Amino acid sequence: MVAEMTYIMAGFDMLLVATLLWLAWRLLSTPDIFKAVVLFICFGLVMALAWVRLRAPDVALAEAAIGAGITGPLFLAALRRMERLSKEERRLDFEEDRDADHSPGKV
Amino acid sequence: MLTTAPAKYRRKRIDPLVVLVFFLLAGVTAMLGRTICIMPQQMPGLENEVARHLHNSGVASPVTAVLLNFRGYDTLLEVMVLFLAVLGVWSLTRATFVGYMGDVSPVQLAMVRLLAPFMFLVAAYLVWQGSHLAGGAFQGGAVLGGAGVLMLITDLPWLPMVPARPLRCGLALGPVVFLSVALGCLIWSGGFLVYPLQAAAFLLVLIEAACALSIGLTLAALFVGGRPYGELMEEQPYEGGSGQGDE
Amino acid sequence: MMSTNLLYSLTGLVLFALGLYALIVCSHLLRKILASNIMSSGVFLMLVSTAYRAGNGKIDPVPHAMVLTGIVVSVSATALALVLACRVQETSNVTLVREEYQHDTSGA
Amino acid sequence: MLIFDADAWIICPIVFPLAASIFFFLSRRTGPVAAPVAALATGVSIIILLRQLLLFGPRHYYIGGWQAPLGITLRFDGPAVLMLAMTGLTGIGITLYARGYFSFRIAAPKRVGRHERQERFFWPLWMMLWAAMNGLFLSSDIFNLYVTMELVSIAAVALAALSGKPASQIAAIRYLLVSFLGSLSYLLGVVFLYKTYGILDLDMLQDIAGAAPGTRVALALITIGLLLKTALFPMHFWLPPAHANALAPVSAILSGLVVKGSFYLLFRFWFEVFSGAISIGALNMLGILGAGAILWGALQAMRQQRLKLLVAYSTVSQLGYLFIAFPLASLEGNMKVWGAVIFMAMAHACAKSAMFMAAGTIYLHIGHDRINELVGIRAYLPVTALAYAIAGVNLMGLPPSGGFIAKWLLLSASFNSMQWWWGVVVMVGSLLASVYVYRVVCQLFIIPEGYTIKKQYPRSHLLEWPAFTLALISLLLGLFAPYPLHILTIGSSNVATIIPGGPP
Repeated sequence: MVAEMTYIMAGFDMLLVATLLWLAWRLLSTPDIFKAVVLFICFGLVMALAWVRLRAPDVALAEAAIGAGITGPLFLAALRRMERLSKEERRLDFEEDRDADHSPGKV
Repeated sequence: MLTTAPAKYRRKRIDPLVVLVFFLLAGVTAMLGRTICIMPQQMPGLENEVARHLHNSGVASPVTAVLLNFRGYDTLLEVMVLFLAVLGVWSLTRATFVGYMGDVSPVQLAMVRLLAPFMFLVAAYLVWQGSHLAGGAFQGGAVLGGAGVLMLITDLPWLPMVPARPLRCGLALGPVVFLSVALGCLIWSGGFLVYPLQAAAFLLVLIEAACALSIGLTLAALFVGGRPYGELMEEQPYEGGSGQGDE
Repeated sequence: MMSTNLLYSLTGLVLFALGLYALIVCSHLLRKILASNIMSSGVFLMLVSTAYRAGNGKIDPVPHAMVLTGIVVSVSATALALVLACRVQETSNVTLVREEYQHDTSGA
Repeated sequence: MLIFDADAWIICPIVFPLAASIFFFLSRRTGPVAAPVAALATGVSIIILLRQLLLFGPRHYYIGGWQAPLGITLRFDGPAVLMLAMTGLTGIGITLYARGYFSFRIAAPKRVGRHERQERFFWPLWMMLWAAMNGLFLSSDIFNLYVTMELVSIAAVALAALSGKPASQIAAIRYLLVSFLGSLSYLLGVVFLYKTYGILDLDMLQDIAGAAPGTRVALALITIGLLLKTALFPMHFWLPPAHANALAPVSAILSGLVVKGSFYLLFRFWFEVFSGAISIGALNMLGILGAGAILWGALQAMRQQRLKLLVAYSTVSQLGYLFIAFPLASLEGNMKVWGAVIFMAMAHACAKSAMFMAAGTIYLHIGHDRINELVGIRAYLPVTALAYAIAGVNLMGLPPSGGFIAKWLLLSASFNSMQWWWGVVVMVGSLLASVYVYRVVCQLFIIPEGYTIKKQYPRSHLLEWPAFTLALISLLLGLFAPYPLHILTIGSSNVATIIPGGPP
């Protein structure tokens, strides 16, 4: 019985971890930002499951409330604002104020 | 055309630098992973310390005890971080979000009317529960913030009219109460954040309630993403968001 | 068999690395901010998995408190970054967009 | 029982600006009046701390009365108090300057609303930043340090973006992402440490940290995180645009103070906490990066066309000297190198703030900062031009400036330990510094034939004198060298411990 429980738990762990990694990979690689944000909210919820699994109910509550309730909407609102702004002008190349920065680098 | 152009663009972007970054990161990750594997697992942490002092903390939940009492200073600073985030966001821009969602169906409106009070209740329950079970100021505040976001996206007509001063006071309530209690402890029991034993439970609940309220407001304010209208009313006319600053 | 702590620690590490890779490689600002959030989730996962004890052992509450604090900090930083990103797009004619925006054309 | 413990002064440098920040947020109009008061109160509390240090030696303060493994400890010792004093001195100067700066800009008839808004948010942000810096220097808990660092960087980013210019906002978001990455790397290091030892207190870690595999990895991660925030040479790309495009008082804060915070932590981690786990190779690596920073930063500074960018690149260069100290410390004994580093940091904080303030004043008065068109500034901003020149003397490392003492200590350490090549780098760096300083000073002080002043703004004393005073302090620091060096020796060994209020 105990052994069976252990196997079930191990299987659950594997599933959870795989889901987490898959979601993270998808949300970072999908070309559509909106989809990425939605996946990010899902990621937060699965993360909350992981916190429950690791017996951290406080963190799980916070993650669920924050991930679904705050961070997700924050991203969606930002995306909406950006989309509205970028409708006017769409350029594909990244070009910035030359005299602001001479050194090469990433943003 | 629109569908193909970006894809082509993406394909072109696979350059040697990205490949280099990939392999470098993979190598470093493998090394770190190896280190984790050879490190002892389940090392004893501070759980015994916490358990030993829990009865002196004023709350029954170990996480809340750590958050508000043993490492209360961290939490004080954390509340300040949130406060700072609002400061930063407000300093950047004015609110553009409120009033832009539009198209609220009556169903949504009715649902928010039902849901928001319920969420307030849940938040209050979480704060109260924090002293002995999972929950606390932050979780309660997050639920409050969620309720705020819901109300914001349904465009309740009175929301943009929130006057500036009460809003600011609400945002600063948590930091002010926390800091005052910490300083009060300094006078009362001789040490910063040293809660007097008999009043610890009350003080912690007080701090939690104030912080939850502020955190909720803060998160909603962050969602608005700029100085709300009440703030703008107090300002000199604002000349456009764009344009070069003169320094 | 791999212990639970180890499994989740390694997952956290991989999440961190994934996020870091995306942070460096992706050019869209929102994606970068998403990536940094994934990174912090990875770190938090490692931290909480440190506190986990198999069976009915006593859970270490200190990492939990640390993670709660960390979540708040990362939400604050995210909020500021998002507003800043919108401002950047608004004020400088830089559309930091290399990926397409349309929701319906993502199949390519 | 009403006992106000004398040791409780240690929290005042944190609490005063914190309270001031909240207060300035709540009441919008009090900032310009009350900010100097808050700055002075913070300064006084730092002086009292200094006095306590001299009288009673270094102390620990257990917040909440909880002893080390459970609670958070604040610690003040020689280096920490010196850094506090550096921040305090520069901070008071910057506060006064900022007051003059904003009132000057609000008095100018255009874009009043924008300037008022900037001033309104400047005060709470700056006070919060100051509180966080003080907390950073005093804290002795690795996780608490993470939180204070985040406070510092979020406040710094908000300040950097305050000017509203597109370039400054691009720089600010880059800064935010980099410092977030740095914080996460640091936090990952903290996780490794907690996994290995199960404690967070620096002093306890110092006692037990060995060369366990987890320690090395943790130290590497923490170092990378802090290097990103300190902007050491290959990771400096975010610094010049962020510092150069901000408002002048903000540039002074960012360049003079903020980068010192993460550097201080780095030094503390390497030479106090994990001195057992570091290797010569790693030290030399940092030294090489420092040398690269000195040369690259100076070369870049030489070819800039804008004054503020030049000053920002000179920060990249000057930060390099701090890292030259790493390989020297391993052989020469820590105390001397600590002295060099602290001196360098203090002198650079004063001088660089003064330089940015002077650059800002010039910008305000003539409306640009193109170096080739700065001819004859001396004619109507004599104090500012002099301040810039004096600060330049400090960057070049001429006697009797604080920079001279620091470079002297570095040079003697490098020759004593038979690592003469670091000494050569220091000297070449100074030469290059004199080139880029001279290039500007030349312009400022030459008044060509038939030169007439085009615009005459009302002179503001608050704009000119704080910069001059700070520059003068950086110059005179060298004359009073023994005093800070003495304070520095009140080091971290044999720390007396006192528990306020006792554990409940």
